Amino acid sequence: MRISAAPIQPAMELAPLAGLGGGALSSFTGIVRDDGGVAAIELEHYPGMTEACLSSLIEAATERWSLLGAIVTHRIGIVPVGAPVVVVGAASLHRAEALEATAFLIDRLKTDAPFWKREHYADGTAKWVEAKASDDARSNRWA
Amino acid sequence: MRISAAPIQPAMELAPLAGLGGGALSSFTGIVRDDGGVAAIELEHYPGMTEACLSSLIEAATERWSLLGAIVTHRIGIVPVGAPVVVVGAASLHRAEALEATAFLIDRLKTDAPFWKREHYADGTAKWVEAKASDDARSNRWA
Amino acid sequence: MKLLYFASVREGVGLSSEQRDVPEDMRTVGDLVAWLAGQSEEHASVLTQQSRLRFALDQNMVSVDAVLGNAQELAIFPPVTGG
Amino acid sequence: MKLLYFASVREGVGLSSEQRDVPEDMRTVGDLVAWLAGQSEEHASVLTQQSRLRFALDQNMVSVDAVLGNAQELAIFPPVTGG
Repeated sequence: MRISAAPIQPAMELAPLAGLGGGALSSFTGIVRDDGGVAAIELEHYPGMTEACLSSLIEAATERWSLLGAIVTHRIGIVPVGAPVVVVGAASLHRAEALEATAFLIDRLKTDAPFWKREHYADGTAKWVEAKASDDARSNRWA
Repeated sequence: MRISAAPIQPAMELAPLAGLGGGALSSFTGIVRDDGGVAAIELEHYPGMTEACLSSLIEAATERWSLLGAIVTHRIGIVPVGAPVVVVGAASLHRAEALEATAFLIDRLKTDAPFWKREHYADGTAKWVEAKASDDARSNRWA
Repeated sequence: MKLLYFASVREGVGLSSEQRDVPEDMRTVGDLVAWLAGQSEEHASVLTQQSRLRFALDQNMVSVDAVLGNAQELAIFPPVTGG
Repeated sequence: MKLLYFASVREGVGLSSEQRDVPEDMRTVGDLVAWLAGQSEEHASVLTQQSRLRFALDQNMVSVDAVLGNAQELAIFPPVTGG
Protein backbone atom coordinates (compact mmCIF):
# COMPACT_ATOMS: atom_id res chain seq x y z
CA MET A 1 0.00 0.00 0.00
CA ARG A 2 1.46 3.33 -1.04
CA ILE A 3 0.11 6.84 -1.44
CA SER A 4 2.24 9.00 -3.67
CA ALA A 5 2.31 12.72 -4.33
CA ALA A 6 4.83 12.08 -7.14
CA PRO A 7 4.16 10.42 -10.52
CA ILE A 8 3.87 6.62 -10.35
CA GLN A 9 5.15 4.04 -12.83
CA PRO A 10 2.99 0.90 -12.96
CA ALA A 11 5.93 -1.38 -13.86
CA MET A 12 7.89 -0.24 -10.82
CA GLU A 13 4.93 -0.70 -8.48
CA LEU A 14 4.31 -4.22 -9.82
CA ALA A 15 7.97 -5.32 -9.85
CA PRO A 16 7.88 -6.81 -6.31
CA LEU A 17 5.00 -9.11 -7.37
CA ALA A 18 6.92 -10.59 -10.32
CA GLY A 19 9.54 -12.30 -8.18
CA LEU A 20 7.35 -14.23 -5.75
CA GLY A 21 7.56 -17.56 -7.57
CA GLY A 22 3.93 -17.56 -8.73
CA GLY A 23 2.69 -18.20 -12.25
CA ALA A 24 0.15 -15.38 -12.41
CA LEU A 25 0.39 -11.62 -12.11
CA SER A 26 -2.68 -9.52 -12.79
CA SER A 27 -2.93 -5.74 -12.66
CA PHE A 28 -5.17 -2.78 -13.26
CA THR A 29 -4.03 0.80 -13.94
CA GLY A 30 -6.42 3.72 -13.76
CA ILE A 31 -5.39 6.60 -16.01
CA VAL A 32 -6.68 10.19 -16.15
CA ARG A 33 -9.09 10.18 -19.06
CA ASP A 34 -9.23 12.93 -21.65
CA ASP A 35 -12.88 13.64 -20.94
CA GLY A 36 -14.49 16.73 -22.42
CA GLY A 37 -11.68 19.21 -21.96
CA VAL A 38 -10.21 17.86 -18.71
CA ALA A 39 -6.56 18.92 -18.40
CA ALA A 40 -5.81 17.30 -15.04
CA ILE A 41 -7.47 15.93 -11.94
CA GLU A 42 -6.72 16.82 -8.36
CA LEU A 43 -6.95 14.17 -5.67
CA GLU A 44 -7.75 14.96 -2.07
CA HIS A 45 -7.67 12.24 0.59
CA TYR A 46 -8.14 11.60 4.31
CA PRO A 47 -4.64 10.98 5.69
CA GLY A 48 -4.56 8.08 8.13
CA MET A 49 -7.90 6.63 7.12
CA THR A 50 -6.73 6.18 3.51
CA GLU A 51 -3.71 4.09 4.52
CA ALA A 52 -5.82 1.99 6.92
CA CYS A 53 -8.49 1.44 4.29
CA LEU A 54 -6.09 0.35 1.53
CA SER A 55 -4.25 -1.97 3.92
CA SER A 56 -7.50 -3.58 4.98
CA LEU A 57 -8.53 -4.07 1.33
CA ILE A 58 -5.28 -5.94 0.69
CA GLU A 59 -5.87 -7.97 3.84
CA ALA A 60 -9.41 -8.81 2.75
CA ALA A 61 -8.17 -9.93 -0.69
CA THR A 62 -5.48 -12.08 0.89
CA GLU A 63 -8.02 -13.77 3.17
CA ARG A 64 -10.45 -14.37 0.32
CA TRP A 65 -8.02 -15.69 -2.32
CA SER A 66 -4.81 -17.63 -2.11
CA LEU A 67 -2.41 -14.84 -3.06
CA LEU A 68 1.36 -14.59 -2.94
CA GLY A 69 1.12 -10.81 -2.74
CA ALA A 70 -0.95 -7.77 -3.65
CA ILE A 71 -0.22 -4.06 -4.05
CA VAL A 72 -2.23 -0.86 -4.25
CA THR A 73 -0.59 2.45 -5.11
CA HIS A 74 -2.67 5.63 -5.39
CA ARG A 75 -1.72 9.13 -6.47
CA ILE A 76 -2.72 12.28 -4.60
CA GLY A 77 -2.36 15.88 -5.77
CA ILE A 78 -2.52 17.08 -9.37
CA VAL A 79 -2.41 14.32 -12.01
CA PRO A 80 -2.39 15.32 -15.70
CA VAL A 81 -4.40 13.62 -18.46
CA GLY A 82 -2.75 10.37 -19.52
CA ALA A 83 -0.93 9.77 -16.23
CA PRO A 84 -1.68 6.86 -13.85
CA VAL A 85 -3.90 7.58 -10.83
CA VAL A 86 -3.94 4.11 -9.33
CA VAL A 87 -2.22 0.76 -9.81
CA VAL A 88 -3.48 -2.43 -8.22
CA GLY A 89 -1.90 -5.84 -8.70
CA ALA A 90 -2.06 -9.37 -7.37
CA ALA A 91 0.21 -12.40 -7.72
CA SER A 92 -0.85 -16.01 -7.27
CA LEU A 93 0.11 -19.54 -8.29
CA HIS A 94 -2.78 -19.84 -10.76
CA ARG A 95 -4.54 -17.14 -12.75
CA ALA A 96 -8.11 -17.20 -11.39
CA GLU A 97 -7.05 -15.86 -7.99
CA ALA A 98 -4.91 -12.99 -9.34
CA LEU A 99 -7.57 -11.92 -11.86
CA GLU A 100 -10.41 -11.91 -9.34
CA ALA A 101 -8.39 -10.24 -6.59
CA THR A 102 -7.41 -7.44 -8.99
CA ALA A 103 -11.06 -6.75 -9.87
CA PHE A 104 -12.01 -6.91 -6.17
CA LEU A 105 -9.29 -4.45 -5.15
CA ILE A 106 -10.16 -1.78 -7.71
CA ASP A 107 -13.94 -2.21 -7.32
CA ARG A 108 -13.75 -1.88 -3.53
CA LEU A 109 -11.20 0.92 -3.62
CA LYS A 110 -13.63 2.97 -5.72
CA THR A 111 -16.38 2.84 -3.09
CA ASP A 112 -14.44 2.48 0.19
CA ALA A 113 -11.23 4.51 0.04
CA PRO A 114 -11.49 8.16 1.09
CA PHE A 115 -10.30 9.93 -2.05
CA TRP A 116 -12.09 12.76 -3.85
CA LYS A 117 -11.42 13.88 -7.40
CA ARG A 118 -11.75 17.33 -8.84
CA GLU A 119 -11.51 17.86 -12.59
CA HIS A 120 -9.53 20.85 -13.80
CA TYR A 121 -10.46 22.07 -17.28
CA ALA A 122 -8.29 23.75 -19.87
CA ASP A 123 -10.30 26.97 -19.41
CA GLY A 124 -9.27 27.21 -15.73
CA THR A 125 -12.56 26.02 -14.22
CA ALA A 126 -12.80 23.03 -11.88
CA LYS A 127 -15.54 20.64 -10.78
CA TRP A 128 -15.85 17.89 -8.16
CA VAL A 129 -16.46 14.50 -9.73
CA GLU A 130 -19.79 12.86 -8.80
CA ALA A 131 -19.81 9.28 -7.49
CA LYS A 132 -21.42 6.74 -9.84
CA ALA A 133 -24.18 4.30 -8.89
CA SER A 134 -22.53 1.73 -11.17
CA ASP A 135 -19.48 1.76 -8.87
CA ASP A 136 -21.68 0.84 -5.90
CA ALA A 137 -23.19 -1.99 -7.91
CA ARG A 138 -19.78 -3.40 -8.89
CA SER A 139 -18.47 -3.11 -5.35
CA ASN A 140 -21.52 -4.89 -3.93
CA ARG A 141 -20.84 -7.92 -6.12
CA TRP A 142 -18.05 -8.78 -3.67
CA ALA A 143 -20.18 -8.45 -0.51
CA MET B 1 -0.39 -9.95 -31.40
CA ARG B 2 3.25 -10.94 -31.19
CA ILE B 3 5.11 -14.22 -30.87
CA SER B 4 8.61 -13.80 -29.52
CA ALA B 5 11.59 -16.12 -29.33
CA ALA B 6 13.40 -13.50 -27.22
CA PRO B 7 12.60 -12.50 -23.60
CA ILE B 8 9.56 -10.24 -23.25
CA GLN B 9 9.05 -7.29 -20.90
CA PRO B 10 5.42 -6.80 -19.86
CA ALA B 11 5.78 -3.02 -19.47
CA MET B 12 7.06 -2.67 -23.04
CA GLU B 13 4.29 -4.85 -24.46
CA LEU B 14 1.64 -2.82 -22.60
CA ALA B 15 3.10 0.62 -23.39
CA PRO B 16 1.02 1.13 -26.58
CA LEU B 17 -2.19 0.64 -24.54
CA ALA B 18 -1.34 3.38 -22.04
CA GLY B 19 -1.54 6.21 -24.55
CA LEU B 20 -4.96 5.56 -26.09
CA GLY B 21 -6.84 8.13 -24.01
CA GLY B 22 -8.79 5.58 -21.96
CA GLY B 23 -9.12 5.49 -18.20
CA ALA B 24 -8.55 1.76 -17.74
CA LEU B 25 -5.69 -0.59 -18.53
CA SER B 26 -5.84 -4.17 -17.34
CA SER B 27 -3.24 -6.86 -17.83
CA PHE B 28 -2.26 -10.41 -17.04
CA THR B 29 1.26 -11.82 -17.11
CA GLY B 30 1.91 -15.55 -16.99
CA ILE B 31 5.27 -16.42 -15.45
CA VAL B 32 7.17 -19.73 -15.39
CA ARG B 33 6.40 -21.16 -11.96
CA ASP B 34 9.04 -22.75 -9.77
CA ASP B 35 7.13 -26.00 -9.57
CA GLY B 36 8.82 -29.05 -8.08
CA GLY B 37 12.27 -28.67 -9.56
CA VAL B 38 11.34 -27.09 -12.90
CA ALA B 39 14.30 -25.12 -14.26
CA ALA B 40 12.71 -23.90 -17.50
CA ILE B 41 9.85 -24.59 -19.87
CA GLU B 42 10.07 -25.06 -23.60
CA LEU B 43 7.27 -23.79 -25.81
CA GLU B 44 6.43 -25.34 -29.16
CA HIS B 45 3.80 -23.81 -31.43
CA TYR B 46 2.07 -24.19 -34.80
CA PRO B 47 3.42 -21.33 -36.94
CA GLY B 48 0.70 -19.65 -38.96
CA MET B 49 -2.20 -21.05 -36.96
CA THR B 50 -0.88 -19.45 -33.76
CA GLU B 51 -0.83 -15.96 -35.26
CA ALA B 52 -4.30 -16.42 -36.79
CA CYS B 53 -5.68 -17.73 -33.50
CA LEU B 54 -4.30 -14.89 -31.35
CA SER B 55 -5.49 -12.28 -33.85
CA SER B 56 -8.97 -13.77 -33.84
CA LEU B 57 -9.05 -13.77 -30.01
CA ILE B 58 -8.26 -10.04 -30.01
CA GLU B 59 -10.94 -9.51 -32.65
CA ALA B 60 -13.48 -11.46 -30.59
CA ALA B 61 -12.66 -9.39 -27.48
CA THR B 62 -13.00 -6.16 -29.44
CA GLU B 63 -16.39 -7.22 -30.77
CA ARG B 64 -17.62 -8.27 -27.34
CA TRP B 65 -16.43 -5.29 -25.28
CA SER B 66 -15.94 -1.63 -26.07
CA LEU B 67 -12.12 -1.60 -26.11
CA LEU B 68 -9.64 1.02 -27.23
CA GLY B 69 -7.03 -1.66 -27.79
CA ALA B 70 -5.82 -5.10 -26.76
CA ILE B 71 -2.52 -6.96 -27.00
CA VAL B 72 -1.34 -10.55 -26.67
CA THR B 73 2.37 -11.41 -26.65
CA HIS B 74 3.51 -15.02 -26.21
CA ARG B 75 6.97 -16.50 -25.83
CA ILE B 76 8.21 -19.53 -27.71
CA GLY B 77 11.42 -21.49 -27.12
CA ILE B 78 13.12 -21.98 -23.76
CA VAL B 79 11.81 -19.77 -20.93
CA PRO B 80 13.52 -19.98 -17.51
CA VAL B 81 11.73 -20.02 -14.15
CA GLY B 82 10.59 -16.51 -13.17
CA ALA B 83 10.42 -15.17 -16.74
CA PRO B 84 7.19 -14.09 -18.50
CA VAL B 85 5.58 -16.59 -20.90
CA VAL B 86 2.60 -14.50 -21.94
CA VAL B 87 1.31 -10.95 -21.52
CA VAL B 88 -2.26 -9.97 -22.36
CA GLY B 89 -3.69 -6.50 -21.91
CA ALA B 90 -6.76 -4.44 -22.71
CA ALA B 91 -7.50 -0.71 -22.60
CA SER B 92 -10.96 0.83 -22.33
CA LEU B 93 -12.72 3.99 -21.19
CA HIS B 94 -14.09 2.33 -18.03
CA ARG B 95 -12.67 -0.51 -15.99
CA ALA B 96 -15.27 -3.28 -16.37
CA GLU B 97 -14.49 -3.78 -20.06
CA ALA B 98 -10.70 -3.93 -19.65
CA LEU B 99 -10.91 -6.32 -16.68
CA GLU B 100 -13.30 -8.72 -18.38
CA ALA B 101 -11.53 -8.65 -21.73
CA THR B 102 -8.23 -9.49 -20.01
CA ALA B 103 -9.73 -12.54 -18.30
CA PHE B 104 -11.38 -13.58 -21.58
CA LEU B 105 -8.14 -13.30 -23.57
CA ILE B 106 -6.04 -15.40 -21.19
CA ASP B 107 -8.80 -17.97 -20.55
CA ARG B 108 -9.40 -18.50 -24.27
CA LEU B 109 -5.72 -18.45 -25.16
CA LYS B 110 -5.16 -21.35 -22.75
CA THR B 111 -7.64 -23.61 -24.56
CA ASP B 112 -7.54 -22.32 -28.15
CA ALA B 113 -4.01 -21.26 -29.06
CA PRO B 114 -1.73 -24.01 -30.45
CA PHE B 115 1.14 -23.91 -27.94
CA TRP B 116 2.58 -26.89 -26.08
CA LYS B 117 4.74 -26.70 -22.97
CA ARG B 118 7.47 -29.06 -21.92
CA GLU B 119 8.96 -28.79 -18.44
CA HIS B 120 12.72 -29.15 -18.12
CA TYR B 121 13.94 -30.23 -14.70
CA ALA B 122 17.19 -29.43 -12.98
CA ASP B 123 18.22 -33.11 -13.26
CA GLY B 124 18.11 -32.93 -17.08
CA THR B 125 14.80 -34.77 -17.57
CA ALA B 126 11.84 -33.24 -19.40
CA LYS B 127 8.09 -33.83 -19.45
CA TRP B 128 5.17 -32.55 -21.57
CA VAL B 129 2.67 -30.57 -19.51
CA GLU B 130 -0.85 -32.07 -19.36
CA ALA B 131 -3.86 -29.89 -20.19
CA LYS B 132 -6.14 -29.12 -17.24
CA ALA B 133 -9.90 -29.69 -17.16
CA SER B 134 -10.20 -26.49 -15.10
CA ASP B 135 -8.88 -24.53 -18.09
CA ASP B 136 -11.69 -25.90 -20.27
CA ALA B 137 -14.22 -24.91 -17.62
CA ARG B 138 -12.90 -21.35 -17.39
CA SER B 139 -12.78 -20.99 -21.17
CA ASN B 140 -16.35 -22.24 -21.52
CA ARG B 141 -17.62 -19.48 -19.24
CA TRP B 142 -17.16 -17.14 -22.21
CA ALA B 143 -19.03 -19.32 -24.72
CA MET C 1 -14.82 16.48 19.40
CA LYS C 2 -12.65 16.81 16.31
CA LEU C 3 -14.61 17.41 13.10
CA LEU C 4 -13.06 16.92 9.68
CA TYR C 5 -14.47 18.07 6.34
CA PHE C 6 -13.37 16.95 2.89
CA ALA C 7 -13.85 17.97 -0.74
CA SER C 8 -17.08 19.91 -1.44
CA VAL C 9 -18.06 19.72 2.25
CA ARG C 10 -14.75 21.30 3.24
CA GLU C 11 -15.30 24.05 0.68
CA GLY C 12 -18.89 24.67 1.82
CA VAL C 13 -18.07 24.83 5.54
CA GLY C 14 -14.95 26.85 4.78
CA LEU C 15 -12.85 24.74 7.17
CA SER C 16 -10.86 21.51 6.81
CA SER C 17 -11.26 20.77 10.53
CA GLU C 18 -12.49 22.24 13.80
CA GLN C 19 -12.67 21.22 17.48
CA ARG C 20 -16.12 21.61 19.10
CA ASP C 21 -17.71 20.83 22.44
CA VAL C 22 -20.68 18.70 21.52
CA PRO C 23 -23.95 18.77 23.56
CA GLU C 24 -24.35 15.70 25.80
CA ASP C 25 -27.65 14.67 24.22
CA MET C 26 -26.20 13.97 20.76
CA ARG C 27 -26.60 10.20 20.37
CA THR C 28 -25.98 9.44 16.67
CA VAL C 29 -23.94 10.79 13.78
CA GLY C 30 -27.20 12.15 12.33
CA ASP C 31 -27.97 14.05 15.56
CA LEU C 32 -24.56 15.66 15.55
CA VAL C 33 -24.67 16.59 11.85
CA ALA C 34 -28.13 18.18 12.29
CA TRP C 35 -26.79 20.20 15.23
CA LEU C 36 -23.70 21.24 13.25
CA ALA C 37 -25.92 22.41 10.38
CA GLY C 38 -27.37 24.97 12.81
CA GLN C 39 -24.00 26.45 13.77
CA SER C 40 -23.50 28.76 10.77
CA GLU C 41 -24.86 29.51 7.33
CA GLU C 42 -21.81 27.84 5.84
CA HIS C 43 -22.38 24.66 7.87
CA ALA C 44 -26.04 24.71 6.85
CA SER C 45 -25.15 25.07 3.17
CA VAL C 46 -23.64 21.58 2.96
CA LEU C 47 -24.79 19.67 6.08
CA THR C 48 -28.57 19.89 5.71
CA GLN C 49 -29.08 17.16 3.13
CA GLN C 50 -27.74 14.19 5.08
CA SER C 51 -28.55 11.70 2.32
CA ARG C 52 -25.86 13.29 0.13
CA LEU C 53 -23.20 12.93 2.83
CA ARG C 54 -20.95 10.12 4.03
CA PHE C 55 -19.35 9.77 7.47
CA ALA C 56 -16.33 8.24 9.16
CA LEU C 57 -16.17 7.86 12.94
CA ASP C 58 -12.61 7.48 14.19
CA GLN C 59 -11.63 6.72 10.57
CA ASN C 60 -14.21 3.97 9.96
CA MET C 61 -17.01 4.49 7.45
CA VAL C 62 -20.36 4.47 9.30
CA SER C 63 -23.99 5.13 8.45
CA VAL C 64 -25.89 8.21 9.59
CA ASP C 65 -27.54 6.30 12.46
CA ALA C 66 -24.24 5.11 13.98
CA VAL C 67 -23.95 5.83 17.72
CA LEU C 68 -21.27 8.38 18.61
CA GLY C 69 -20.21 6.64 21.83
CA ASN C 70 -16.71 7.71 22.84
CA ALA C 71 -15.51 8.52 19.32
CA GLN C 72 -12.90 11.27 19.14
CA GLU C 73 -13.17 12.20 15.46
CA LEU C 74 -16.03 12.58 12.98
CA ALA C 75 -15.29 13.16 9.29
CA ILE C 76 -18.02 14.41 6.95
CA PHE C 77 -17.65 14.23 3.17
CA PRO C 78 -19.40 13.55 -0.13
CA PRO C 79 -19.38 10.00 -1.61
CA VAL C 80 -15.78 9.02 -2.43
CA THR C 81 -14.49 9.17 -6.01
CA GLY C 82 -10.97 7.71 -5.98
CA GLY C 83 -9.44 5.11 -8.27
CA MET D 1 -2.35 -34.17 -48.06
CA LYS D 2 0.06 -32.41 -45.72
CA LEU D 3 0.12 -33.88 -42.21
CA LEU D 4 1.61 -31.97 -39.26
CA TYR D 5 2.43 -33.39 -35.83
CA PHE D 6 3.17 -31.41 -32.68
CA ALA D 7 4.56 -31.99 -29.19
CA SER D 8 4.18 -35.59 -27.91
CA VAL D 9 2.48 -36.64 -31.17
CA ARG D 10 5.46 -35.35 -33.17
CA GLU D 11 7.82 -37.26 -30.89
CA GLY D 12 5.77 -40.45 -31.11
CA VAL D 13 5.43 -40.41 -34.90
CA GLY D 14 9.06 -39.34 -35.22
CA LEU D 15 8.18 -36.68 -37.82
CA SER D 16 7.10 -33.05 -37.62
CA SER D 17 5.34 -33.29 -40.99
CA GLU D 18 4.82 -35.57 -43.97
CA GLN D 19 3.01 -35.49 -47.32
CA ARG D 20 0.76 -38.49 -48.03
CA ASP D 21 -1.67 -39.56 -50.72
CA VAL D 22 -4.86 -40.25 -48.83
CA PRO D 23 -7.34 -42.98 -49.95
CA GLU D 24 -10.44 -41.52 -51.63
CA ASP D 25 -12.86 -43.07 -49.12
CA MET D 26 -11.56 -41.10 -46.13
CA ARG D 27 -14.51 -38.88 -45.20
CA THR D 28 -13.75 -37.46 -41.75
CA VAL D 29 -10.73 -36.50 -39.66
CA GLY D 30 -11.38 -39.62 -37.58
CA ASP D 31 -11.29 -41.86 -40.69
CA LEU D 32 -7.95 -40.39 -41.75
CA VAL D 33 -6.38 -40.64 -38.30
CA ALA D 34 -7.47 -44.30 -38.00
CA TRP D 35 -5.88 -45.01 -41.39
CA LEU D 36 -2.68 -43.15 -40.42
CA ALA D 37 -2.45 -45.23 -37.23
CA GLY D 38 -2.05 -48.29 -39.48
CA GLN D 39 0.88 -46.87 -41.44
CA SER D 40 3.68 -47.67 -38.95
CA GLU D 41 4.28 -48.78 -35.38
CA GLU D 42 5.29 -45.20 -34.57
CA HIS D 43 2.07 -43.78 -35.99
CA ALA D 44 0.08 -46.41 -34.08
CA SER D 45 1.86 -45.54 -30.82
CA VAL D 46 0.25 -42.09 -30.62
CA LEU D 47 -2.68 -42.05 -33.08
CA THR D 48 -4.75 -44.96 -31.76
CA GLN D 49 -6.45 -43.24 -28.85
CA GLN D 50 -8.34 -40.51 -30.73
CA SER D 51 -10.00 -39.12 -27.59
CA ARG D 52 -6.58 -37.92 -26.38
CA LEU D 53 -5.89 -36.03 -29.61
CA ARG D 54 -6.90 -32.66 -31.02
CA PHE D 55 -7.05 -31.67 -34.70
CA ALA D 56 -6.75 -28.62 -36.92
CA LEU D 57 -7.90 -28.71 -40.54
CA ASP D 58 -6.31 -25.95 -42.61
CA GLN D 59 -5.33 -24.31 -39.32
CA ASN D 60 -8.79 -24.31 -37.75
CA MET D 61 -9.50 -26.44 -34.68
CA VAL D 62 -12.06 -29.13 -35.56
CA SER D 63 -13.61 -32.15 -33.88
CA VAL D 64 -12.78 -35.73 -34.85
CA ASP D 65 -15.96 -36.04 -36.93
CA ALA D 66 -15.20 -32.99 -39.11
CA VAL D 67 -15.46 -33.70 -42.86
CA LEU D 68 -12.11 -33.50 -44.69
CA GLY D 69 -13.59 -31.96 -47.87
CA ASN D 70 -10.89 -30.20 -49.86
CA ALA D 71 -8.64 -29.42 -46.90
CA GLN D 72 -4.93 -29.27 -47.73
CA GLU D 73 -3.46 -29.65 -44.24
CA LEU D 74 -4.32 -31.72 -41.16
CA ALA D 75 -2.48 -31.12 -37.88
CA ILE D 76 -2.65 -33.67 -35.08
CA PHE D 77 -1.57 -32.82 -31.54
CA PRO D 78 -2.31 -33.27 -27.83
CA PRO D 79 -4.56 -30.74 -26.02
CA VAL D 80 -2.85 -27.33 -26.05
CA THR D 81 -1.02 -26.03 -22.96
CA GLY D 82 0.07 -22.47 -23.72
CA GLY D 83 -0.32 -19.34 -21.64
